[in-house]
Amino acid sequence: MESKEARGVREIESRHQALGLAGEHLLEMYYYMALARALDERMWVLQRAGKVPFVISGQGHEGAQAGVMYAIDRDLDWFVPYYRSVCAVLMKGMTPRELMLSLFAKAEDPSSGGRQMPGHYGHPRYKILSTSSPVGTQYPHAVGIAYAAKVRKTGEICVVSIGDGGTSQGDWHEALNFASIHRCPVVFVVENNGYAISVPQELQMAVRDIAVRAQGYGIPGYTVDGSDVLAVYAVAKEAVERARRGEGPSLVECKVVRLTAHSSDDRQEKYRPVEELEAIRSVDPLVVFRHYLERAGIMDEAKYTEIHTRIREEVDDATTYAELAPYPDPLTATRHVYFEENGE
Amino acid sequence: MESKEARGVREIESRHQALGLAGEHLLEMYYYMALARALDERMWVLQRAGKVPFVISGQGHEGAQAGVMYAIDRDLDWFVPYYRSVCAVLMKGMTPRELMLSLFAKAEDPSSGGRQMPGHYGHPRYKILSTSSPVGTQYPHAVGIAYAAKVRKTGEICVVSIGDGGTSQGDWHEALNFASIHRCPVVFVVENNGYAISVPQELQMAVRDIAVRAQGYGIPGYTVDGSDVLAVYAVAKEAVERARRGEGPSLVECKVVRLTAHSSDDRQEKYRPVEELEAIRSVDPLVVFRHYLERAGIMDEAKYTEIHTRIREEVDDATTYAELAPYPDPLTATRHVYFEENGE
Amino acid sequence: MAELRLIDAINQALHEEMERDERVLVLGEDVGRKGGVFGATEGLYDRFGGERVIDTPLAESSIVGVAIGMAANGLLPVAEIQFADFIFPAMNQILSEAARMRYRSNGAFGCPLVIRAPYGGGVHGALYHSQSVEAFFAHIPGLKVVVPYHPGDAKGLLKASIRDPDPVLFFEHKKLYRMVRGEVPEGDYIVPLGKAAIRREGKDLSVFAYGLMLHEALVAAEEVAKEGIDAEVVDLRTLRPLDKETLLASVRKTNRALIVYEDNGFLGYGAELAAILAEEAFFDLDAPIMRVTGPEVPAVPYAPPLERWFMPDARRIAEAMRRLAQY
Amino acid sequence: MAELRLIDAINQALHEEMERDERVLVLGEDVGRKGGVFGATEGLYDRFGGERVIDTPLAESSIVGVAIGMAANGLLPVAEIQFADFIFPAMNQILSEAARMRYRSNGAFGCPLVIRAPYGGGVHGALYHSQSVEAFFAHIPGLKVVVPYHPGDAKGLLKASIRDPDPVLFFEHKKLYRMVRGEVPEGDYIVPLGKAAIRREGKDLSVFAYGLMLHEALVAAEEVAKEGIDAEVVDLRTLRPLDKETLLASVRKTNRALIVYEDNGFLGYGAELAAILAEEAFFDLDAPIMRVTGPEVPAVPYAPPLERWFMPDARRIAEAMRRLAQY
Ligand SMILES: Cc1ncc(C[n+]2csc(CCOP(=O)(O)OP(=O)(O)O)c2C)c(N)n1
Ligand SMILES: Cc1ncc(C[n+]2csc(CCOP(=O)(O)OP(=O)(O)O)c2C)c(N)n1
Ligand SMILES: [Mg+2]
Ligand SMILES: [Mg+2]
Repeated sequence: MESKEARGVREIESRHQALGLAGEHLLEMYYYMALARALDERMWVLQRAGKVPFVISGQGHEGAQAGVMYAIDRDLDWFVPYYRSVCAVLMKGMTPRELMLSLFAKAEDPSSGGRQMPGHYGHPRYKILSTSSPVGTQYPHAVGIAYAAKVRKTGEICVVSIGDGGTSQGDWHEALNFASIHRCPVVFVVENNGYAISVPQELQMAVRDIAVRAQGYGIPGYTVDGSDVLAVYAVAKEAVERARRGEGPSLVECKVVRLTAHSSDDRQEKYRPVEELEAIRSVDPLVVFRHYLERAGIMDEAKYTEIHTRIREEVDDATTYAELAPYPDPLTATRHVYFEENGE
Repeated sequence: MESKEARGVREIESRHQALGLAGEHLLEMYYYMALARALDERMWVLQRAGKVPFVISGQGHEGAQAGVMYAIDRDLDWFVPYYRSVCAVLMKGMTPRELMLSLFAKAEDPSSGGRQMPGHYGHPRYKILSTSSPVGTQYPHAVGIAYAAKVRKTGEICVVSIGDGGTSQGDWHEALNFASIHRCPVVFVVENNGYAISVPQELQMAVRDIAVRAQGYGIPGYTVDGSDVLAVYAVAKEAVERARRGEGPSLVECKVVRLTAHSSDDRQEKYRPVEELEAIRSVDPLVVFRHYLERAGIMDEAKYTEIHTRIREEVDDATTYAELAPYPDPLTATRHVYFEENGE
Repeated sequence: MAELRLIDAINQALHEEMERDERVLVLGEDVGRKGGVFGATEGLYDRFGGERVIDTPLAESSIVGVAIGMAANGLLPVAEIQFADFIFPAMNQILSEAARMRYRSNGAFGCPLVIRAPYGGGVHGALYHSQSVEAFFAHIPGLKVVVPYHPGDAKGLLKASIRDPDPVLFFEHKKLYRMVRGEVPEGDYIVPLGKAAIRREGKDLSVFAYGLMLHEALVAAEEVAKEGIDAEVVDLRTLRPLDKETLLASVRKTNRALIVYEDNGFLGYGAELAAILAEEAFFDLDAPIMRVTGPEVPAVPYAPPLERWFMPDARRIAEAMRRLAQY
Repeated sequence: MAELRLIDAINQALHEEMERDERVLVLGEDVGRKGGVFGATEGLYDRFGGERVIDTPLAESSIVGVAIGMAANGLLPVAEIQFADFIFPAMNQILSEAARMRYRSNGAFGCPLVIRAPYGGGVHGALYHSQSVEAFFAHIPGLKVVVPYHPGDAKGLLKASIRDPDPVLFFEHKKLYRMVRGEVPEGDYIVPLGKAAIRREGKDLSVFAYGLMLHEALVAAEEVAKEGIDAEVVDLRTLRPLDKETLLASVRKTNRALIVYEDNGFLGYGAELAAILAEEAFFDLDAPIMRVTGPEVPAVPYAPPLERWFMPDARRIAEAMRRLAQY
């Protein structure tokens, strides 16, 4: 008889293999998740050290983001992020240096040239739309991008992300409605971490699963455990393929955890019970996924060290690079209000 | 053996009796529906005759409105109307004269003193909130009224109406979300006539029944034939009682027909097929209900003549009264921008 | 050259631009089968089909929000807001998104988007179908704001707006749609944004106006001309960016300024004209800067006597001209 | 009398008003358990409970829209918009509904509603957490717009706003929250809306400002005083309705006007002050009306050198005073 352990490995292997994923794919996802986490943690350290005034980030959301982004064509497709999309924008092509340049608000920051707060990603080359702060506005943008893709027959689809609180905005509803009428190739992602700053889900909505709203637009809705990268990938893949086939949008709700305070301006101990803050550590997607990789024999100690050494170097490099980079010159501050004939 | 006809009558009787309604109740509902229709038709005549510049009205919606308004406590409860709520505001207490005064924009118009276009109802005494033109804004208002009723323990509930097009607005979503979280005593009515001016339902939403959206807020949703007054009443009664019991909001979608053009500025022949315009006549709620009353032996020729004679007199009286009434004095036009100490 | 009405000129510009460039697309409530509630998009649906002439859901925020996304991905959307009064649900998308897409991305993303909106009173539209809302938008860096008066301008300005790489709000006065005719060149031409036009040269005083008020100002100018007052009438055409040179040059010539707008006075568009003149042409002024504006109430009331009371008109403008000329 | 910070004065006013009148209720994002992102509603949830201190969904239009309904049915809601930058989703509810409920119903319905919103730059908030948005609202008849500077005022003005039968927008400068202390009388008192305050009497020129800029103007006034320039500094406090008497009286005394605001200049709030002065105090003016404002870009950028570049400050105000005094 097969040992219990061996059977476990087989089950696990069949899980990612059934999804058409090999070990190297999983390692790539893990790498981005761990990179995002490491960058993210460094940002908090820098903020605590007084080197930057503000940080907002995605710790706890990495699994959901990795699962979704792995399901798209990262060169062809569009992504409309939000401020927690650290892992997602890295997968879409942004580099650790680019993220750190934005944290430090340096001239070279490709998202905004140091004009926006950190977390406001954007990059035309990587097809990441520029982000603003008002929650919810990005959802209609994604629909427009998808509509244009359809009219222009580019084959692109568009993925857009938001938090649970963001679903309360009128724009959220209007976007789902518009997209479903015109079968726009868009995947609506909600990263539901149960809080909007301090406001718990029960005060944000009267339902447990946001995905039930999909029915109200005649589109598929999925609720998936955001700590389970493969489960997210499976669901996202379905949604992406549906969009690609021209059948229209889907709504993908990933249940995630917010491991940090909302931002460096927040103190979550004030409104979250200690037990909760302890409990969520156990569903940290990075821990869960690492465990999976180990059990599946994809990652061992050596591999782990190799990946994390590389990440550490990248984060160090990015930090140093960005810290030393120059601030934007005030003389440039009046630029790009309007198109400039000889701009850039 | 009982004749087919007699059996029909018994079935019919049991239908309204099962709802606790007697013949006189049905006659009251019929009266209001017919009064609304007669006033409404007169308004169009006056507009065509060049006596007033504009009319917008509710022909085809009267059954839904009568069914809903009969289910509330018309003295105690609040109503937040929209421009098709002719029958509803009459049932809530407004008089034909008051409606005609607003059509003619006369000083005595209680809704706005001639400041607003016709159809913008409002009356504090009847607990009808003042209406504006931007579609959708009234939904959150109704939630606030209901929230206040709950906090102040007044026992009131609030009914609010909108068209199918209005459900696309962000405010619609935000209102349902807020009300469901706080279990506000509000009944959300949608009078779905399949068009928003020229835009057909298929271009307004990807679902057939708007009521399916209720699930997205964890509240009951009903789709009901708005030409069937008793069916509407039954559903509305349930929703009203639920609200009264403190269990929160419901969504009631009434499928109705728009018998006229959107307004006197519109020509619906341009975008509606002739066959459709003919077909909808057969579900005219007034015709359907009259037929029911006749079969149930509640209304005969004499009763019909009596009611319609009274209505004709009321409409004539209202028309004459309003036509002769004076316009507002321009000297009053600067008043009521802000509260006036010695106002009124 | 054909004598067309404003509405025809706009319709023609839309037809020609959609024909010229397949990236141009029209969206809004009732713009398709119905051809728009004022007929501005008449014929487009039949010509270009539902994919490029979209009857949208009744939701202005998404009309603009979706258009922003379209613009980001290679289209040139022309959104219609059915009445300018209903633009406010889209305020956040216009101000926070369209107007600063370029600035916030340090020039990486643009937002080539036109928002057309019929505005203005005098059409029995009452509180919510009569508003002049240009002041809200002319304040916003990153937007351009255009208000045509002459039909020939309307066509050329709309074409310029559609080809402009930045978001343009294009306000069309409802009463002007079918009121005056003007020469509209056939075929393709552009009236550049950011340039005012002197509609009537004069030496005694300068009147600055746009939209319907420009028309009233011209009528008033002819009236006072009979009394020997020679007014210069400047059609601002583009409210943002403002053609400051023309503004200042005119006042330096006439030494008197009258500013006319239909909106309520307090912080309406003309306040900025007055502020600029009071700072930059102070020593050229021989008289107080005068304004003729709508009254300080929330909007145009419906009853005919109240609507008449609200609307600034040639009579009131002429009176102000006479007072101004007396200094 | 205690020396309090602006934020404490506001918190105190809210506590006292909720204690005084059980119709008063607070709603907004994070105003409950967290006590507001700036702490303005600290302690209210514990004292008055979740029914009167509502942590709302993240949806500004419904925050205001629901509050309007509450006001119609007997409550006195105080809504918080977390940052003034996020008020625009609620623009339609504020402008089309709250501001004209009374006018459109010919006085039958009112809308006793307060909307509090932290505004302003200089706090590393970047494009979307730094805006000055008062110009959009001060233009709207039917609204009142208040911007306190002094903590003592803040308490009295907020109380007056809560008791006012009309909708009041109450803008609080984020940088002032914890920057200056001022005497705040204990217990109940009111500072009436619609009255400016002369913070510094002077005879050479008048400076008009509010919020953080008032502070900068006072610093600048002391600086130029050393050079013999005696500036009068007027704290407008209420932007709508404007205290025109104080404005005009001050300029009639000093014959010189400097207007300061943080928002971008074009059609910012001070444009109206200039327009009024240029019309009604023209012959009292000995010099051009000057403005010191934020630059003409969409909003305050984040990087420290850019943020400093944006913000008008005492130095720039003093420079303008010197130039103005030279005429
Ligand atoms: C329109 C708007 N209102 C308020 C805010 C302030 N704000 C920023 S993030 C946030 C909470 C967002 O919660 P959620 O959508 O659940 O995302 P999460 O941060 O939990 O991932 C709030 C209230 C904002 N940025 N925009
Ligand atoms: C915010 C807003 N946008 C546009 C309009 C113009 N408008 C008035 S009624 C209407 C259609 C409404 O359709 P629906 O909600 O289905 O109601 P119905 O008239 O069919 O009863 C439109 C587009 C408006 N009044 N408000
Ligand atoms: Mg969240
Ligand atoms: Mg309809």
